[in-house]
Amino acid sequence: MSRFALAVVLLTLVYCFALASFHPWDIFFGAVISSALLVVFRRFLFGGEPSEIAGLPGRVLAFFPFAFATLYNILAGTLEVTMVVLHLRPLNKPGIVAIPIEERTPLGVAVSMLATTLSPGTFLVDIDWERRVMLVHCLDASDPGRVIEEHQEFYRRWQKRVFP
Amino acid sequence: MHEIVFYVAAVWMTLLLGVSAVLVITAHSTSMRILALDMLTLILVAALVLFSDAQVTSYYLDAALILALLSFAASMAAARYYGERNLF
Amino acid sequence: MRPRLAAPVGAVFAALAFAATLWGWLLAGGGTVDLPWAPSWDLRFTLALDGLAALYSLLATGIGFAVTVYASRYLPLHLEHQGRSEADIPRFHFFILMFMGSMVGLVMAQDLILIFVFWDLTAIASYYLIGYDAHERDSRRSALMALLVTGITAVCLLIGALMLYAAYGTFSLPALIEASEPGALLAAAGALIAVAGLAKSAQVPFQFWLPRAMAAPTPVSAYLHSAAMVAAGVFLLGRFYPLIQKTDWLLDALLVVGLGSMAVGGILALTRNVLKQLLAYSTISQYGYVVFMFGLGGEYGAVGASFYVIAHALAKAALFLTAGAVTEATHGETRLSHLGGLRRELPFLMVASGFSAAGLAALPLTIGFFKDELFFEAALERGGVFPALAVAGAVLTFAYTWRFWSGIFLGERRSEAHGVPAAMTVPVAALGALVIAGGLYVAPFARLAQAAGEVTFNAPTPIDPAYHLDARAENLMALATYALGVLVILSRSFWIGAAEAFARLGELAGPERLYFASLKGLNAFSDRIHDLEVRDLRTRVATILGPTGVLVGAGLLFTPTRGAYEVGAIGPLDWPLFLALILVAVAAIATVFPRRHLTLALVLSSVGYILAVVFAFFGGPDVAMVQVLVETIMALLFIGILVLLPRKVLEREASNPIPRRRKVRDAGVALIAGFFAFAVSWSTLSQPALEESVAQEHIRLAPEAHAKDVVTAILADFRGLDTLGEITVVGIALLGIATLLSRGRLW
Amino acid sequence: MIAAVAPWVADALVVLGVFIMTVGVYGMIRMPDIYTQMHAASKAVFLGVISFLFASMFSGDPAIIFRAALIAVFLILTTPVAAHMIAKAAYERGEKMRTPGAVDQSGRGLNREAHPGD
Amino acid sequence: MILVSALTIAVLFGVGSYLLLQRDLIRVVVGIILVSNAANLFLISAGLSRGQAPIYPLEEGVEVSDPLVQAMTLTAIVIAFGISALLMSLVYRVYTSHLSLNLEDISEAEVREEESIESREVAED
Amino acid sequence: MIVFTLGLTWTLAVLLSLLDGRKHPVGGIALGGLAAGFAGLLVLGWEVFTNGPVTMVAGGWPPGVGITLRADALGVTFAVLSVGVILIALAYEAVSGIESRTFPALAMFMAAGLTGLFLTGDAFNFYVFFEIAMIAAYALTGYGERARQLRAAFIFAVVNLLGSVLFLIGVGALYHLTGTLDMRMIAERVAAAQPNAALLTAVAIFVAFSLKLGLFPFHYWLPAVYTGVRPSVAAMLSGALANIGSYGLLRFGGELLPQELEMGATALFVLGTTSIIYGALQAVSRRTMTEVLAYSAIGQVGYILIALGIGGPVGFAAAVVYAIINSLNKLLLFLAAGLRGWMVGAAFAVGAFSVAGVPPAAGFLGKLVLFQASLAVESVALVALIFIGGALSFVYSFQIYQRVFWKPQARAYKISPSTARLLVAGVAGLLLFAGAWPEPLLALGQRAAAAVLLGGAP
Amino acid sequence: MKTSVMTRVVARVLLVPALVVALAILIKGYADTGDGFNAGVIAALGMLLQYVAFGYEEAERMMPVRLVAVIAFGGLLLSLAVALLPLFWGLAIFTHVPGPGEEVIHLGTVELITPVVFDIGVFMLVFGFAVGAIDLLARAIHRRET
Ligand code: NA
Ligand code: NA
Repeated sequence: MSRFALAVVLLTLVYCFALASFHPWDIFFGAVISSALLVVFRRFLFGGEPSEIAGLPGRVLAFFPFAFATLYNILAGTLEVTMVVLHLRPLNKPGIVAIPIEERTPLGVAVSMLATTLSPGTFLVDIDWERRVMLVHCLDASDPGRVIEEHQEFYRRWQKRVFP
Repeated sequence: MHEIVFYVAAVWMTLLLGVSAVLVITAHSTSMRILALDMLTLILVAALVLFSDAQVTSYYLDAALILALLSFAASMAAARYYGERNLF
Repeated sequence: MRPRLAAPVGAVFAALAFAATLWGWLLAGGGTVDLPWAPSWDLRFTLALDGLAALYSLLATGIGFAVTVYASRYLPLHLEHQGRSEADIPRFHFFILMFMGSMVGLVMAQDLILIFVFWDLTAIASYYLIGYDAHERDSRRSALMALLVTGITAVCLLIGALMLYAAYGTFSLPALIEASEPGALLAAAGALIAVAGLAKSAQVPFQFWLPRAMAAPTPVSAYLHSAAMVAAGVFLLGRFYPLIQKTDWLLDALLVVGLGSMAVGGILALTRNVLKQLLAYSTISQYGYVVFMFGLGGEYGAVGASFYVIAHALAKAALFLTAGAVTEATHGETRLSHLGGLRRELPFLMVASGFSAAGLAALPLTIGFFKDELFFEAALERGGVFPALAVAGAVLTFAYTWRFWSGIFLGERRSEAHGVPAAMTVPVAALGALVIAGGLYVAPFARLAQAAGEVTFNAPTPIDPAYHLDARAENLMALATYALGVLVILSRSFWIGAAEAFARLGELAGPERLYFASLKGLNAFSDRIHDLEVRDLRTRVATILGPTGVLVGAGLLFTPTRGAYEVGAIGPLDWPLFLALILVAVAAIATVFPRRHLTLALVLSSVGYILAVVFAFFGGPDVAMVQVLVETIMALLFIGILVLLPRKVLEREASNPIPRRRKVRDAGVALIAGFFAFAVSWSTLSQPALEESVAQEHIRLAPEAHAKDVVTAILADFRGLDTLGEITVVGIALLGIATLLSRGRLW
Repeated sequence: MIAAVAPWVADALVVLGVFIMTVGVYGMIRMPDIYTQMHAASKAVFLGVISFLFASMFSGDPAIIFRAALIAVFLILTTPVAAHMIAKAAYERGEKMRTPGAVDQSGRGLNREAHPGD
Repeated sequence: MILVSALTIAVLFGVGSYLLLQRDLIRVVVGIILVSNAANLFLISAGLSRGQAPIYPLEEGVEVSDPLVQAMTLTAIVIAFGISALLMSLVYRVYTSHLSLNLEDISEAEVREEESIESREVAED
Repeated sequence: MIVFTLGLTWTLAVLLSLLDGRKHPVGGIALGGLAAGFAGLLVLGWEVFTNGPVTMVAGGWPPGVGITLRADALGVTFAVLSVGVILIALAYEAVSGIESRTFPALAMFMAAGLTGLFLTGDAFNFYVFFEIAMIAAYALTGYGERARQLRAAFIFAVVNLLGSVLFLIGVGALYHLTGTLDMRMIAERVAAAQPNAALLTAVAIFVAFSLKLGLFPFHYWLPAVYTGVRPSVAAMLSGALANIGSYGLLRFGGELLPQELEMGATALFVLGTTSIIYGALQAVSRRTMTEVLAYSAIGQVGYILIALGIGGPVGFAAAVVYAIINSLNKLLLFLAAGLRGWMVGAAFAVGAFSVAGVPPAAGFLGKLVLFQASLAVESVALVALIFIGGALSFVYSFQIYQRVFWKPQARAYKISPSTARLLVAGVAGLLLFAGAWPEPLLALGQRAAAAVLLGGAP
Repeated sequence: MKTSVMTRVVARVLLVPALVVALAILIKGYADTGDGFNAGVIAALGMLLQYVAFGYEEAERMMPVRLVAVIAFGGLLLSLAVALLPLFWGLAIFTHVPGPGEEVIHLGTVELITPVVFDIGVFMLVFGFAVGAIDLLARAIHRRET
């Protein structure tokens, strides 16, 4: 239920943002449309997942630090990429690093990789479920061990509480 | 002053658009072309946002919105076709 | 319904029609039907039973009756010989009746277009009758020939009629006769009409179709030659004679044609071996007389021509029916050289056809005597060399008629023969009896001819053919004819070589040869130019773009261009648009180069996306958005199709090098196309924008439509019909895609 | 105060965005292989757009602000996916890394040194 | 500006025509799309005014872009879209029936078919 | 009444899209609906001919703002003609057994598109309806799914799309030159436009319609298409769809751009002449009936062009009359080409006589009006040319007629359904009737020509 | 199916937002940019995203694709009805309600006017077309593979 409610709220927000209007009627229609669509596609969207989100308030709270950490990564990455592109720093052994998935859920993998890919300097190439690793391309892979460690550190510290 | 900034930026964006279009055409590999087209759509979003800012209207943002939301479907399709010769 | 019933039905129709015509002319004094036909084009359905109409109607129905009776026995035998079913009988009688009906209509019609309609109806009927034995190649070729010669020349009649209408504003023949004045127009129209008439009456140089038409069953030939097809030709001359005679050179031309036909027909008739061929050339020659008489002009010419038609029709029909009966009696023998001595097997036929032959040869006590009398009188009236020419013609007639008749019945027997049914001889006898009756009491025929002649001459003609037992010129000419005729018959071995050489010359260089050569050449030429036809899409497209460019070029040449073109200022705020436009052009050019299809798709997408920017810069957010969306979904579709197509095939296309020469050619065509688009758009956009436009109204009225977005107001309200049509196109596209990809299943 | 500064901040953000995007496009030209280009092209340009979107936040027009926010959210979700898909395609087609000394832990030997003859 | 618009339209049209002349069916379809783009661009260029987007509230004294050409362009884009989609599936079906994407092979099939007709039906003289 | 047929066929077409057209009742619904639509058009025609043009502005807006639907003598004549042709072709297919799910729906869409196209008074709306009819035709051309049909569909689509684009450019240009899309207003205002721009616009529009007509040298697509498709589809394409070309030239050339038409008269004569001779020459030696018909079609439209070039009440009337007759000829001949039997032979003969201009088949009226029009401009050359073209049409019509219906056939044809044969005979009867009582046709031509000329008047 | 979990998660997450945005664009169409056509394509692209990310079979399972044709032609019918129904009141086609000068009921951005209904028809048709066409294509690809 809370999963559904959260979805309705977010979708209603999308609707109102798209209309750029928070008129009560618009909120109402947004909620109606969102609920209706969620009902129509419930099997596709929620099939197999519990309807309740465990520890919702805590996860919402933990989301913000996670977001800021990601933003920091993005800015730092941007700087790095800029330096490399503008010949201010040499292109030092880029390459593909295999980062173990460890205890991440599929959603966790997705979010982890989204955050990784968003920040310049790293992006997801492929996921190898047999080896249970995520292949990530790094602009600076001169020390793969350090890269892996940084990633796992980021996951444990910021992401795990929101998207395990 | 602000107009000039926006105006120069708009011209500049159009030029960037041109560069990415040239990249679509001249890139060495297909993956680069797809990447260049993806970049082109992003620059397009930027150009539309800028144009909206310059005109102080939201009208062009709708096009930018749907580009942001959905144009990656085309990139994905192209990439899938390139990578595995399949789609759907 | 039994097929054989068709003959009695046809005969009854013919008899009734004959009776009705006779009654209408003799007792009711002619009469006119005048109905509006196509008032908006001044066409009237006008029929009048005047003397000329009466003459030809009586011939068409009377001889039609005889032919139908004859065919009632002939046709079943004919079909039996060919192994065909009797189901084909009604078709024959249908077309004979149609022929008869259209002849009657033709001769009575007073409206030029109506005349043309009936004229062509006779051509259709004759086409089907000549092609009655359609399984035989000869029959098909002959039918086609007859149709082409008579049908195409018929168009001359139409043109002539329309010229007269253009000049005098009426299609009514009597009115035209009143109104028309000599001049170039009248001469041209008259000449065109005369061409139609001459072609149909098988006059030189159109004579060749008639002997070919002998491929038809005998009753058809009999009818065609005596009362219908060929007669229609001279009828037309007679009908339009009041117009034709206003032009002197036309009459002279008729003289020449008539003389030529007389000579050609007569000489060839002397050389033919096949019975019907002989008769066919005789017909050409005989109608040559008629045309000759028209050419001679004067009242004798007019009346003589009419009288000649009657006399000839009676005699010739009988002779054709004789030929058919003889062939039937001898199990299909058609050659004179294999016939002879049938006086014992077919005595009745011999006598009956003897009367007709005598009539054709213009012996006294037959109606034929008077035809030649009038003929000679007309020639004498004109004077000069013409009496001599007339005698020469008559001599030929005398000679070939004798050859025909004597060749069948006299001499020694050369083939097996048996009797023929009475239905095949009685019509011959009846016609023969009429030939003799006319010789004994000429008045009714003379009256008919005179009535017709008056119509033709467009003035009273007090002409009264009769026997005059004195040494007047006509009688002397007749005697000379008989004497010379006998001489010609006796001296056959002297001139036959020359005559046959003449015939062979005609075969080698005559109009028939020309006809076949042109038809063959036409087909060959058609085949040749068909090789020039384009069979690939590329050239098909090029042949559109090239001429379009040429037309635009011509358009530029013919209109003033000075001051019509503007470069247009680039305002300070226009630079982004300017750049974007250039980008579109660059990206568009880039679509030429990629080999791989995926690259092509990507480049195409970039063109589309940049175009969206252009639309945005033009102040059209809605358009920009649609362009973006369409481009995205098109990319999906494009790639989907690429997935569907096997990789190897795509790679083959990708690696297929384009020859340099073709590249140059394609680029040339593309340049022309670009030039077209450039010229049209530049010239249009150079026109200063109008202050007032309906778009201003749309902007003004959008609030009335409760809309803020004027474009959407236009799409959903002002011009909703366009949008409805547009989505219908999309819906049909879905239907079409379903048809192509899943046999029309939509789910 | 804020109203006076806002346009200048917006201008600055625009200039920043243009700069980042230019870097991205230039990186696309400069980088030797698809993997390294990806960092510049997809991501740098994305950040430039975000910068523009922040700039439009200062317009004060809610119609612009809300949509800009929405665009940003959607871009955050979609650009990584597009980049990843393209990289994955290149990876599956076995496109090589062209930088000397490239690291490859994928096990497919995409670095030049690993299998020179491949 | 007029000249530039005209030139761009001409390039789009010319390049589209060039592709229409190619042997590859897919290029032909691309040609059609480009030629349609030329028409769309011409339509919007043919507007009688250019300025702000024609959406109320309109700023006073500023020229408004011609909404009618925009509506026409929109309609034309959509129509071209539907037709191009149909044309693409037609390309696929032409491929499956001729096993080639090459117009040369396809016109050869046309010629072959015609020749077989010519030889079967001998003309009557 | 003006939207009855349009609305009915349109709605039905949408409903039919969801049904399986191979089922008998579906074909029946389609036929019944189209027949009702046809009847509606007849009623509308009656209204137009007794009370003058019927007009409706969509949305109740002022003319020009909303789209004007206008039924005048010209439009309603062509609408009746085209819908009638589709009706008969659909009936033909229905009695022979429809093989495609989508055939009835597509035929209905084509009818709706053509109805709208002939009854609209708006240039851009014309384009939209034009595309509806065309896209339905593209889909229909592939009907039968054989290789040559698909090939034909592709060629047809590509070439005609090019034509559509040219036309669209023309419409855009007209808007820029006049500031309106309403045909009446365009006609009033276009004289004030720069002659150069107007003429070039006219060229674009002219080429677009010439393409549709299959006029030399824009005809190269036509033989492959007409011979490739099924008889009923060929009948629809040549009997109904090609009318767009004649109508378009009359409406846009005669009414909207009369000065440009006059300027281009020489070009019209040259192209028309070449078409007549070229098409006829090609047709002469063609071996199959459909091939002959295809090339004949190219030749026949040349006459229409010449009539247009002559212009004025006489020329336009001739063009209309000729277009009507040509349309019926092609309907008859293409349908007959798919059948055998004596009745079909007779019907084909009527068609052949009509093509050759032999009365009483209505074709002679066409020749009549053309000669009349040529004489009106006192052009001996034109008269001679029409004469030669007519002579050639005699040759090819009857060569092929004899070859197919007279020559003993080596191959046995399966006997055709009697209803289909009756249908063909019915069309032949119509042609004969029209020839025997030409007044309606000739009056129609004059009224339609008057509508064209009136439209151009200020 | 070879897309990674990230792709699939994002595609799935974007489905309903795309549809919501589409409806928003449809609803505001009369007052702002966008219209039925735009909305239809957006919604369709949202669906087609799932085709690309999950493959044809999976995507078909999530929604009643059978209905696509009905949606498409139902939409066309709806638009036709809006266009033609005024005839029954003796009005010109496309006469919209409320007419010029009459009061319009606004429910937030939603306007209760018949052009919106017309646009909904357009939306349905375009949505049905885009999804239907790609679905047909996907099926054809699938058929070819098996
Ligand atoms: Na809108
Ligand atoms: Na639309």
